[in-house]
Amino acid sequence: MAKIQIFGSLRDLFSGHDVVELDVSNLRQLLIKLPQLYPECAPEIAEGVSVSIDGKIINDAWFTPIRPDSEVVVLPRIVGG
Amino acid sequence: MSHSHVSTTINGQAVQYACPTDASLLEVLRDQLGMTGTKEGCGSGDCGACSVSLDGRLVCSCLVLGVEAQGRTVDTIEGMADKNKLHTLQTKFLEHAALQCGICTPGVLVAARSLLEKNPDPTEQEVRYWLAGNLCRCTGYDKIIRAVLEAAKTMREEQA
Amino acid sequence: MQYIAPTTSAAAVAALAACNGDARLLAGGTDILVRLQADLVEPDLLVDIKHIVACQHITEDASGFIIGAAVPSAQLGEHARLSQVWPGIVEGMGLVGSTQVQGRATLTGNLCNASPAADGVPAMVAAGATACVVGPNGTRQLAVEDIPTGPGQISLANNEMIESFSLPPRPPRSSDAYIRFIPRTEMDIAVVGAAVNLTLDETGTCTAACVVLGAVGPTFITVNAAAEALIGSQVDEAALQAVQNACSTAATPISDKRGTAEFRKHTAGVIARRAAIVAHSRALA
Amino acid sequence: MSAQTKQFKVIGQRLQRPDGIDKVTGRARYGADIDAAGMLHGKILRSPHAHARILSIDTSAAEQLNGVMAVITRADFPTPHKGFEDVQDNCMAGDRVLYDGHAVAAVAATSKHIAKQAIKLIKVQYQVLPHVTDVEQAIQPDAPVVHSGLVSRRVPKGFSENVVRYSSFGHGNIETGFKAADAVLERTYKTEATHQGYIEPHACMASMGLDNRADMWVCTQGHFWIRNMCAGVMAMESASLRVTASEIGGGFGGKTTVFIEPVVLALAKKSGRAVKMVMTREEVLRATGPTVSTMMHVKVGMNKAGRITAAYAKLFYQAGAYKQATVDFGAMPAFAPYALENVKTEGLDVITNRPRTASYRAPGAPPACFAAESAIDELCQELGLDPMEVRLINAAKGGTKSSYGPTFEDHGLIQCLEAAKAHPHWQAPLEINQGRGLAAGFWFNFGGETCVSVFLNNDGSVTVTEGNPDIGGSRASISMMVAEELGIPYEQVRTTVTDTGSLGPNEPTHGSRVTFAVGLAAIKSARAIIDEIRARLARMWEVDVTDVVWQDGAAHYTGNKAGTFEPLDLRQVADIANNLGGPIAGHHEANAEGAGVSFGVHIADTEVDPETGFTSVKRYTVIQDAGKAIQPDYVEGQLQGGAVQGIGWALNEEYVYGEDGCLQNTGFLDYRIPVASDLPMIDTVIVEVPNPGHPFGVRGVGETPIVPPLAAIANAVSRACGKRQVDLPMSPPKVLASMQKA
Repeated sequence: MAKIQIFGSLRDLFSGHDVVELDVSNLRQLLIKLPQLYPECAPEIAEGVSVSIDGKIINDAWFTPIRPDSEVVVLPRIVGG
Repeated sequence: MSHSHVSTTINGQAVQYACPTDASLLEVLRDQLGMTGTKEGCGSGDCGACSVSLDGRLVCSCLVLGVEAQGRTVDTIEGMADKNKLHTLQTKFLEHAALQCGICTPGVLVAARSLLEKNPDPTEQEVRYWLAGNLCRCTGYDKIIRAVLEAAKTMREEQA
Repeated sequence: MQYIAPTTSAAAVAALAACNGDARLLAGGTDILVRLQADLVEPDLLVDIKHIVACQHITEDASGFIIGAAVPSAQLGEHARLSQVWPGIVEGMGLVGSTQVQGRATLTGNLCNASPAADGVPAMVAAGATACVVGPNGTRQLAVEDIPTGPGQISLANNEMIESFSLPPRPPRSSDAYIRFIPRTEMDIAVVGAAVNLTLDETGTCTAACVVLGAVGPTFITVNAAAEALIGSQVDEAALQAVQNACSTAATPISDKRGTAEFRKHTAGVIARRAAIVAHSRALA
Repeated sequence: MSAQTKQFKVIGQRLQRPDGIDKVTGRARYGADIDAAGMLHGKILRSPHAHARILSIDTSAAEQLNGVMAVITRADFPTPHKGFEDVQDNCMAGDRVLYDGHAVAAVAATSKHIAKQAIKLIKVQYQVLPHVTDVEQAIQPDAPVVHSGLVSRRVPKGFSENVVRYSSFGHGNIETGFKAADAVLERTYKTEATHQGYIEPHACMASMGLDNRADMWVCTQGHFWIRNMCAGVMAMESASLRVTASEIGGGFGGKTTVFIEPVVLALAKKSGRAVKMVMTREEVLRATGPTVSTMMHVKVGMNKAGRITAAYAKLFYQAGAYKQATVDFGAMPAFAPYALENVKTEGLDVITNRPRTASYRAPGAPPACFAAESAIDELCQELGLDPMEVRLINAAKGGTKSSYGPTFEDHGLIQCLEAAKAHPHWQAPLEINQGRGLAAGFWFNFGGETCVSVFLNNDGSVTVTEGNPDIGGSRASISMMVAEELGIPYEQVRTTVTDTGSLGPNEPTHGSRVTFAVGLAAIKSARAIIDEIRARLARMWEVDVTDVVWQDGAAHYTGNKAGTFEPLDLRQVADIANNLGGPIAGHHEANAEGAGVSFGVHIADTEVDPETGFTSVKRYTVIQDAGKAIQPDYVEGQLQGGAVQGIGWALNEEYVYGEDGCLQNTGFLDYRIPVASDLPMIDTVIVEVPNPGHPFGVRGVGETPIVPPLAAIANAVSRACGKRQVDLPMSPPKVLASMQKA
């Protein structure tokens, strides 16, 4: 089970949890399961998020692997100038 | 809008054009003569991108009327290299990476040439103040100043 | 718009008089071209004075300097004698815009544009400069200080032009200075400007002085109290402090995007004091 | 071979850029430098009001003017594709104008002069509405509301409807942390909006056939995005639009979106002619995308040993007339340089009657970093601690859980701080009225969608085709990486930025991504060529492909028949390529993940005139981790340019709005970017801690340099004048007033 860290203001979209455990092995599975289990986060996920997996910020790559011991943090979508 | 017929010399060549009397020299160069090396950044004399020499004096071509060029000589960036040989300033700008986006570069080069014609051995402060009217947003000016000082040195050595 | 470039002042003035619409003079063009581009003015006639011989040169004789109305700032700075005798006038005009603008901008334009912040004007007023004004009825001499009447307003008629300026002869141990305050080192409009023109006697006592502020009122402000503090003094600390106080008191600035009224009032004194120090050291040199 | 130990032949050299000669001779063609036969000139009518309802627009007189070929208003635009509603509204106002300068109508005419006259003939009736432009006023419950109904659920109560988004980040318990502190500092900081200030105004030319297929020439950081946005706004298929990027005269984030481009396209469509439009400088300042203005509450606790025990920031970012997310990119980086047990940052997005903000180099980070680094500096003063040591004590490392969540991989912050400490600048004596400021800063960096093709030409020279407009020398860097990988001289490679019809999609030149992501794709394309050559030669030599290796620019056979086959270099391979099956090319299309974070440390010396509050910058040093500097000149250029933009932000640049909500400083005369005489030389130190996500270790370097300067200068000015500066820009009137306060 991967531990997904939920930050600050996103917590109330996840019933107040700061960590949720999910049986997922890549980013795509994560992005599908999160809104299924926590429907309140669906609009945020649909709007676009970045997910940090083991310190690397991933914007889109669905097949980025998530291992059981991976650090996963859901973040607002990163942009740049 | 009335037009005026103008005979002038641009980069050593006799040129004739008819321009609206309210057209700036910059507009004439760019829109009528296709000399787009001279750039427009503000249209109000605040950025120096349109710098040219008029009878040997550095001016903003956006603040000169096209009709005012009658009987005078205009020198632009297009005339800076001697056919296929770059001017020392141009060479030094490339060697010192004194340009990033390059939009200010023609104006800076024309202004720097004008400085070195008057003062072949300027101090860093003199270069900075002379070029204060040439805005550059990319470089922070550091490499531009170094390139001008280097070019001045090389040109002095070539003269000696 | 029609453009003409007459070779005499008489022809220029005649053209102004003959025009039914909006006729304007073109000297350096650094103000009017900006306004043309921004559609703030749409003149019917533009009269270029740069081909008028009387407008083109700087001359010096026993009665002082004559500066042609079309002489650009850069030419003032290149004139060694003028720079030596009237450094304040040269440096005032030398602060207008960039090197590029210096190649075009004239004292005449700076004066007649009548910006409260004109850098060329305070030192001209402090010098007691006069303008040779040509009109349909001939020529008259007008003190520079009588020309600006308000922001954008001047006392010349629409059919008159300035042909040249005269600077009076200079007693020994005289000099002037102009300093302005801007937020950068270049390329700004003055937030405060101050010109000081003074003469010392052999003992170093100030015998004549004029202190003029710019950008702190609708037009330049001549601060007589500051001049009085200098005259009779050795331009010592007490006199300088009095100049500073008098100038801060005399300034009547507004708050705008370039500075607050409080800041300008305070800085007017600081800058005037610094100008007095520079003028004094030049007069001693 | 790891990036640290690899010996490079091309990379790291100070080679000249391929576009250099064109740029020093005036030959390079920028946005405004192109014409087409029969071309018309476009011009936009803009709102003179900060907020007003448009009651009517009468274009009849303009349409009747001889030479006017098209007049358009919002009515001429289709319903946009989903997601492009705000973009369309920002390009051309609907029933309301939302800021001074908002586009209301546009014309295309046979000359610029006629276009200008036509604009004056358009009559618009406005009903002026109450407006708000200041962030502090905009959040008050009784403030005029810019848009109703945009407030997301998580926004705390007590604000006006202009506060539309809320986010927060952090970990630990800040209250516990503040209790453990020996000193706690609480301050409110403000910054004003700034503009990217690129010298080239936006310019665009478009033509469209009767089949609704169009070609555009645009100065932009990303022509693929311009295509996508224009297609979205004009409800077209992307494939029907071919966009070519001109040389670009600066962007810094401001040219990653559209302003005039869809308008020009709509004019081209209506007139049936090519239309060119070039913005004036006034339009650029009034109606493109400046930065946020901010109000920031910060609270930091520190113990006597210099440990930060807790850090908190609440950021209000005014982001213009539409919902934006910039505040998140202030809240996340604010305390990122530090390893903190207790940290919390909150961001609130505020809309006002100002132009829609656009990106500007590390968008959102510089104000937050100014606030955070100022507070830390002031605590150092209060506790009598050395600001360098305090930063070293608290510095985040590889393995540190960052203030925004992820655990950092290896990065170079500690090395930057050590280099700063060892730099002669840090120990140099100061004179009277001078102060030294130190600040660290962080930016994420970014990769993203990237396509590159590399072609082996018949003569063995190599063409690299990429889709990212080159602002700071990236064509050189990409050629260098390809030359390095192929083992050939730099001069044998030419990199070209191609149009949207010739390559798959690319994110713009933003997020410090080009050298990293395009470089990565170019290297992989080169590797694909190598693999193709190896396979073909193995077939020719009738050997196992694993025995054919590419080394020093040639294919070598390394199997047991060694000595049988002469090595073949790239030119020799090119010569027989057609015999071996045809042209050889490599390409790589990927979503480049793995960008490495970037830290920088800046040292600034300033002198403050005690009588006028005037600040001069006496000395400035930038130290930054570049991972690996491909072309050091261009890395230094980014460091220097970014620092100077930050210096401008700190000292004199600001948007000045009048009581009427209109922008008062619409030119370079009063929007005061630094000029050459304002500055000293900008010293640079490039630290190289390789990014494991790139074959050569590259980290993006473009954005981080603008993050620390606001704080570095503020800390220097505060120490020089003895009064803590909390309000940017530190214009002389403000600094003097602070000094005169008891």
